[in-house]
Amino acid sequence: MKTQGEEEGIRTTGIPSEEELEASPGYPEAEALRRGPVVVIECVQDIPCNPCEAACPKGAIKVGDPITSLPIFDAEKCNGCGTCIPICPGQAIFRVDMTYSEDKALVSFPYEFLPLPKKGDTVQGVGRAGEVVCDAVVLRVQQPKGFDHTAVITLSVPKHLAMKVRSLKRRKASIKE
Amino acid sequence: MGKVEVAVVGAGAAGISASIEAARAGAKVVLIDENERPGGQLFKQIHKFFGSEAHRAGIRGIQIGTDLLEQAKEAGVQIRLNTVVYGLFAEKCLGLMCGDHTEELQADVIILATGASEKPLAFPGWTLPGVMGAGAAQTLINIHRTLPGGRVLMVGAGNVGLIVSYQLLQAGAEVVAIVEGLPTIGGYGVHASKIRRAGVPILLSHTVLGAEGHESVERAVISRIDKNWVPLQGTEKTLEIDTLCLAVGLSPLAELAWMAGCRFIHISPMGGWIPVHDENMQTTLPGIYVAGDLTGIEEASTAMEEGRLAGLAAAEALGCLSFEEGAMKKAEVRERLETLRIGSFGKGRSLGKKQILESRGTV
Amino acid sequence: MTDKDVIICRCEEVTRGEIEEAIRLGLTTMNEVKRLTRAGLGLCQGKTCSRLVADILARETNRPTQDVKPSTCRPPTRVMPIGVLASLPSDSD
Amino acid sequence: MRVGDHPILGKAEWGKKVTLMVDGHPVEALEGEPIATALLAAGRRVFRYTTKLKEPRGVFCALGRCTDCVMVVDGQPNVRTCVTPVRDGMVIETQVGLGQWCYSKKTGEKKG
Repeated sequence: MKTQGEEEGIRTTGIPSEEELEASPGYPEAEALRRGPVVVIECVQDIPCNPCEAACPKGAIKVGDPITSLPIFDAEKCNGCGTCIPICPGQAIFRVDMTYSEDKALVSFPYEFLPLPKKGDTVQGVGRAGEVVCDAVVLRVQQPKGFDHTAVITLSVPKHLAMKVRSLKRRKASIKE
Repeated sequence: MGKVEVAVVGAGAAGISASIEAARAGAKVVLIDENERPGGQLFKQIHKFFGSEAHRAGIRGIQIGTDLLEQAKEAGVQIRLNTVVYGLFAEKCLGLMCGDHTEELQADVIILATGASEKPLAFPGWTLPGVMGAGAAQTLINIHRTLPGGRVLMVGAGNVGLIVSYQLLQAGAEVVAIVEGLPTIGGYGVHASKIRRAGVPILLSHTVLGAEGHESVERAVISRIDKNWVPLQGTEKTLEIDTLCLAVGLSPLAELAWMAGCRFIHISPMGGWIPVHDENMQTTLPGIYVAGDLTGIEEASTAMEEGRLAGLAAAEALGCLSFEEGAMKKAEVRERLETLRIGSFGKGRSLGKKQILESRGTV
Repeated sequence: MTDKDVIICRCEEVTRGEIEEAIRLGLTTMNEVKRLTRAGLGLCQGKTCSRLVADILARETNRPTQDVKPSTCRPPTRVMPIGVLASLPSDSD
Repeated sequence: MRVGDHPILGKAEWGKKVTLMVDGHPVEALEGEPIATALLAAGRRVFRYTTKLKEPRGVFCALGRCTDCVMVVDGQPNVRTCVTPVRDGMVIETQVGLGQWCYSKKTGEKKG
């Protein structure tokens, strides 16, 4: 067991730290982000898990052997299709498109709460700690059968917040009988 | 007295898997469960599982449960529900109770897959209605679609506490906070990240001092603790809640194995007392096998593989599988089991399992 | 409410204080604690409290938890109506 | 509160409605569900009062093990409500202490 002096990071906050993300082979380089839509894999622990590897039609994600290895992301091969997003059991894969417009970027993430937002809604984008980061417009809500009830939501957010926004603020569900 | 080749006790992840393998090999299998529905905890697991394709990663537990039951049916497993195994007696004889009716069932091989139960945590007010096991809340929301309350405090940041918190949010409740006595999150970070994004704070080095309320829980007092678990004065906080869930660990449910006279070993990180077993999942009593959480707390994926291993070994012992066939199939399962026990999360379990196998050789 | 008043056995409403007091009389096993305090002798037969009692017993007698053996496991494993119990064969060989 | 719609499980397909008599008042329940969830959905938390301290108790394990949720059902005390399915017309009473064996309100016959 680690001691109380442990550095801030996923084991002490539930949020991967900047250092952990930078050190993760699934986290794309800034250069790759500038080129077009790519996925951002925020997987920083050695969990025995590899469905992302098989899910990628481009072979851009490699876990290999042992299965606890962190996924290695090859931005050259990634076309930003996002097939891996709903597959990840840890919901740790996102997609960022920095090239969307002059001042806006797109952020896509898995979402499993009701009510689902609708295309065109203005919602609050939240960061990794659930903190409200900005207003954002819902550009797409994908939930085909193959996603098995995990929706993938795409928001347009101010470009400088693209690496901060990772979900949207849950609205109080009205899901009584 | 009824007779059967293989009696499997507990129709959860391990028990169904064991039944499938034994029945596929040609054994006559009866799978017994005290509940109205089979599946054990699988149908509460509405999240996608980790692992590899062979472990059915990316598929929700509820789907895996449905598929397993289908396979069991195809394999010819006889499932007896609403049936309590009230005792395990000499000559591998099980005492069964179904409603007001009792009977005895004698088996050539018994596979115990009775799972685990939630560990309690005693504090002032823990007997108030509204204080319950996290597993209880999970059963209520995911099986019976009924919320036990609207504002929940979760105690424990292991995988159970994290997953059930997330599922409470999905069912429409608010989770006020997760408190955890340890200075680190025990469960997978990705589970913690999901609920942090959903706005739930995780308070480490915190404990619940008490639950208060008139006829049911209305408040909980929490406090920071030092590394000796002593509450730090002045750090108390009162949270308005109506439900307090305990997710402070599981312990193996081993009553039948104790009753039978199996030898046990105590391994704290695996949940406490565990029936000693060999690499075929056979206990110290010939013909009595164990699988799943009863053999040390792990997860559904490992329970399924252990079940398969026990089922194959049972079939082999009955002569339904040749030595070569048995050896080959068991090796495949063991390899899959191994991969689930590597990495920093699996290390402790891997060591625990080794300790169990080693103690098998010593008397 | 003090720590001593915390209920340990939910069925028989036995407190931590009562269990500790019993142990101070010299009890060392789960079976003894059960018989003297009734902790674990209620409707659920110790399913919830036995771990808590074992922890208290270990701590009060300065032993590691693994030195405290659980109390004897006897049938039935679940609540059984007395009528059903009475209908069982008298000798289960 | 019932979970009518769910992001993963979809819309609930509720069973047929039945009526329980709980401490003399009708309570709606859904066929096939355990007594305990019907009571929780109706907003009830207290299922019994203990023998010594007369403390309220409710659902704790929801698995039929802890016996905290027992009530007097059709005249029979100590019935685990979390694993006992509802039946139309079932007579359920808050259990006080060890409960009392009663005559069945349904059949008029002595229970047990």
